[in-house]
Amino acid sequence: MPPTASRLLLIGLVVLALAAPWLAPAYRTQISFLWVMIIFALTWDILGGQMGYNSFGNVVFFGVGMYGCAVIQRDTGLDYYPALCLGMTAGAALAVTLAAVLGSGLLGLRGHYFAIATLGLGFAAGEFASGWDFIGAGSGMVTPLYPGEVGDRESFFYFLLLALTVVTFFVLRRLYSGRFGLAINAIRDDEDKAEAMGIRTTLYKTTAWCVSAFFLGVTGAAVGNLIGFIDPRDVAFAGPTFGVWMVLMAILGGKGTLWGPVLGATVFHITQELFWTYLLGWQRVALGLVILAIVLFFPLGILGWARERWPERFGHAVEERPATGEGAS
Amino acid sequence: MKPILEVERVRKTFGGVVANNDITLEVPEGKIVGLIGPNGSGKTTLFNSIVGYHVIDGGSVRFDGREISELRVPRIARRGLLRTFQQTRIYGKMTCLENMLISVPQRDQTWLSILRKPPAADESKAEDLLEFVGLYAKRRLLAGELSFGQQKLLEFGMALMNEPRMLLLDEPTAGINPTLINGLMHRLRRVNEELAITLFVIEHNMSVIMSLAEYIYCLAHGELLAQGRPDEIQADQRVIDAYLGAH
Amino acid sequence: MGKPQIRSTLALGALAILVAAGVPASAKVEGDTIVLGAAVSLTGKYSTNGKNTQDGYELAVARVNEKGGVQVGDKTYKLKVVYYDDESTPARAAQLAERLINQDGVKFLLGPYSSGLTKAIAPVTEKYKIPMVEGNGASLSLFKEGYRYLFATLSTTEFYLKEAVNLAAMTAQAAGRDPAELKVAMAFENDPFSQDIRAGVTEDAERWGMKVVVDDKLPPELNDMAATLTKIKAVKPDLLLVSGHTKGATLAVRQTAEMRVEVPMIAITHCDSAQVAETLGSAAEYFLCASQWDRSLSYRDDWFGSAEEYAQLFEATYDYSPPYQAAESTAAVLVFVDALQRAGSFDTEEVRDAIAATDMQTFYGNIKFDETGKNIAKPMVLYQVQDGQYKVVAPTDWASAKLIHPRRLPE
Amino acid sequence: MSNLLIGAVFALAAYGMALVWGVMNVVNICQGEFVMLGGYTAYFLFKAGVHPLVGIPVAAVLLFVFGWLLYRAVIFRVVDKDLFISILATFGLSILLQQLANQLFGADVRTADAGFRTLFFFDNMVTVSVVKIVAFGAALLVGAILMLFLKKSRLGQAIRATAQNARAARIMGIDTGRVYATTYALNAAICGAAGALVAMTWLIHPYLGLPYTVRSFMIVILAGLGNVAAVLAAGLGLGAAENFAGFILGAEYQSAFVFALLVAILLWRRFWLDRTRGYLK
Repeated sequence: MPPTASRLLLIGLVVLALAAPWLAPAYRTQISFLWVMIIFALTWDILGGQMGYNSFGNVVFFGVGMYGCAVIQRDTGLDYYPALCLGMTAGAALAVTLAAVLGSGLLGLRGHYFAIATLGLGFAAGEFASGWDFIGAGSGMVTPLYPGEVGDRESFFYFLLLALTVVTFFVLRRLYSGRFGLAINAIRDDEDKAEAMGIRTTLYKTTAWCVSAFFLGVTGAAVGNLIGFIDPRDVAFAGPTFGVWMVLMAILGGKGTLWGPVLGATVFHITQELFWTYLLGWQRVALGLVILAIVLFFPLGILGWARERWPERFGHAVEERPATGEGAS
Repeated sequence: MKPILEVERVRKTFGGVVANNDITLEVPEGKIVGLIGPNGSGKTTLFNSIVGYHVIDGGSVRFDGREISELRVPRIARRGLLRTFQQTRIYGKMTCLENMLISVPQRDQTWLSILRKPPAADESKAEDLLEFVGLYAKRRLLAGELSFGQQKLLEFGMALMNEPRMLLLDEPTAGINPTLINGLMHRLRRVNEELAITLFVIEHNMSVIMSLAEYIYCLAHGELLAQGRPDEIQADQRVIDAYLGAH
Repeated sequence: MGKPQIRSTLALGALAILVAAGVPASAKVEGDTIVLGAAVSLTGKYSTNGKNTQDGYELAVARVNEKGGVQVGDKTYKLKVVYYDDESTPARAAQLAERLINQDGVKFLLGPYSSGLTKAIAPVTEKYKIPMVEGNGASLSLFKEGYRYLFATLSTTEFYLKEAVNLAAMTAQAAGRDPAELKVAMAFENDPFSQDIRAGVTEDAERWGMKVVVDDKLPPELNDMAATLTKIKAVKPDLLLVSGHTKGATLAVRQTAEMRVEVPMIAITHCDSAQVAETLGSAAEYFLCASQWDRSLSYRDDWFGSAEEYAQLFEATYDYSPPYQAAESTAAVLVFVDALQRAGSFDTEEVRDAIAATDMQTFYGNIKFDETGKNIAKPMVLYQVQDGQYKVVAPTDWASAKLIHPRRLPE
Repeated sequence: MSNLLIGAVFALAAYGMALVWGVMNVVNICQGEFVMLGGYTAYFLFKAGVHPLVGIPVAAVLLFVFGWLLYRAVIFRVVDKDLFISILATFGLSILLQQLANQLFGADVRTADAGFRTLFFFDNMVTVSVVKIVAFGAALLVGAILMLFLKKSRLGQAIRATAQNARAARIMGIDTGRVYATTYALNAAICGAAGALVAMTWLIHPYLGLPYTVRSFMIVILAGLGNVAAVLAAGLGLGAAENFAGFILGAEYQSAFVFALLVAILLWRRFWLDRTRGYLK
């Protein structure tokens, strides 16, 4: 496929996303959450898909960003926008710092130990937050009301989250196309080999987690304000929901690809919203069945499945150099 | 000729089993040195001890005059001491070209440079080296789809991409189609001469190692059994006994 | 990038738009039906009480429709409620409130179950200036945010166990002791509702000069209160207060009996919806229980008749005795009915003002809102479990039995 | 006493998890849901007038059948796959079972009060409820029966052989499919028995599973696969540590402490291995 076509498609999608608030104004918040889901899946895939470190604890950065922002908004006494701006910055900074500190320790764990440690981390964060009075403990925190007119709030957060999604996507695309992407892929395929080749694996791994934490932190700050009420276990550190959905969405779309998480998040979110509307009370049962179906029948995800069916379309072809190539066994 | 690698009285045990006992050897810069010995004689363990895969129980390992026995694998690799694996290890889900591109020297990589795109020079170098090992045509295939022999060649190419000063090769000809062994030996010599990379080679194929190496060490039961030029080793009765299993 | 992924992306994008545009937004009034909206917890940790809430709403709707409906202006309308399942999580509840308002075009909201979820929804209704009458968000903190469109039919959290503290103090005085000598132990679940109760009783205890000797926050995941109870046993308090929805109630009753925690007075919340007297038998004897309402109270209205008649109708319909969570939900619907009739219009501002001016009698008690939106016309009652029955013991005006003090341990 | 019992129940669930993990290389996330189902079995029997102690074997048998069916329907598909796939698949099962229980049994908190008395010592300062002693004994008994089964019975030996080397076992003529199904069913049965104990000592509701799953995980990691004594010790230790933390730090930090402990243990092992140039894999 020529590069112009893919560029056209991207532009088309962005235009569609920009126009959506006017096409379906009633669905702004729902689509805003689609952007959040896409960010979830994309940022999880940095470690889970591209680097082979399955994290169940990424939701920690989301929660930390959310609380960080809410505390700034509560305690600085600034106006709404400056406080939100500062809060988002602080939330992201906090999340990145945490990722750097935790990463240097936890990322030394391999395989399932990492997955389990991050699982523990996610739960521990939620439990600590619900015991800490400074951030409202179990009572949670209420973020300030948006100052604008009815409906402005939805548009504001819609575009904020859309912008975040687009930035996340392009930053990741850029990173994946460079040395960073190659290095974390190498770590995924064979970390011992990567070390034997002198790659600074800890540096790459921690950087990867920090990138993930940055976007999750900013998103958390925004989502805290979008939802308006921060509950430690069910909103901020919602491991059994958000934390697991991240993983599912990335796997559903095809982990280790750029478009896979986007695709997976879209399918998952739409399916979920439909279940919610039409299967009152039974939606979680349906969700459980969907998860089972995904992992049993599409363990490689939608893109992985496509890749397996049409490998030649993904550029895995034998090519001769114009000059003579030496054959090998 | 100053030695680039000095191994002195290195000892390594696993549980109660002594894998390396008091091994002392040195590899002069710019040479090709062989390491032979029957199965289970501790060759691969010695390689692992040198490049930092495990803690050694005693002795010292110096590379380029500096002690490296306390360092971990990646730092030793960044100093220019690299090894390949007996069971080849490549990045299976990446293309051959990507395998090469990520194998560039990591010495000068900083936090900022890891976020950049690989320069075009890397790519042309990678393609040249792929051509050198004979995999240019397969450069867009996933490395995991190559045959064992091809993977071995790819791993060799990746090691060269890393511009090491010294390369530890663990059985480079094992699993390679016999008709291609001569080509490989030719390449190894070229690497040694043209790129000035010191080679330290574990090899089972006697004819290969005898014609390739300038000096050979032989291990048996975790101890250094004999050393000398190929003709000396070939004539050494202890080496012959060890290989025939006569004790 | 390959073609298939792009094609499927496109297809999905198109699907998203179709889904978005395909569901028609219903109006607040469909023909002769007024549509109310509610997010309730049908699944998740609050689903028992969520069901009580929904049953309470449904019973009110059925009754009102059966009796001819709501007269607004010169036309009568039927009632209908659109429900969504919030899965007992605030994140979901906030989204659903928005969906009810934006997509379903609902102009009048009924509350969810629990203070936490109400906290998540209130900012949304406030933003859209949509009146919400709720019967299950008791946290006092809800009414300190200055919300204009939030109204609660129930007594707020500070009243739940206030009566128990007062009762302990007065019993002490009657026995010739100074209430300031009393030691209080508290164990409250770490959620907005219970923590607000805690804030209330802490104030009450301070006013009497009582000493708080244990003050534990119970995690919602709690399956065992042994650690807290061991502490309580060691310090021998005169009053033990526990709140943690139905799970907290069941655990407190079961484990105090098992560990033989000898406290003269124990007061808890949610013991009627947890059915402690029915399932735990003698272990529940002499526990004090905070309740918003009881079927034995002498309230009545035109829709349901007396409280007892309401309870009988409820039992006949749903096969279980109505806990107060259902009654206060029913009352929330009645507030809307009353306000709509008085306003004579569907304009949200006029209806909001009509709700604010509510001053009515229902089977559930009198309802009159203060400027913050909470009901100030109805007291809480305190039950005591006596011979397996819930008997109102306080306030004395409503009492149907005398308080038994100190609590005797079950054999 | 309370600590010991909860520890023993954790140990049972953990032992089942270790069995499945070791033999089938499947991490069973719906462990806690088996406990929950076992609890409901005992509860409904109790409602029908059956003593909860009788409920233990009945729950075990019913859950055995359920585990077998589940293996034949779902789990066999994930046995040879990546461990992560099994984590996700059983996570899906766990949501499914939770929600089905919620829909079928309601979210009410239930308890099957066995009617045992409480023993009192030292002027009531030390209380030991008989039900907990009985339950603790039952937990040990279940563990002992299981160990005997694995050691002595032919099927138990087949299970152990498969755990050692599935391929070799297959060559030796062991029907590994059947072994896997039995293992998985056994695990479900153990959890079912544990659930019956939970129902008679504490309380049950559809969402009680997660703590058991998470703690089983922790214990298995601490104790390793296939070491019964270590599993028991880790289970009891965890139960005690948790209660102690609740006592010292206040109940609000009880769970936080447990999870922080998990992370701390892993980090400690990681840095300890780091000194030997090793990795925790």
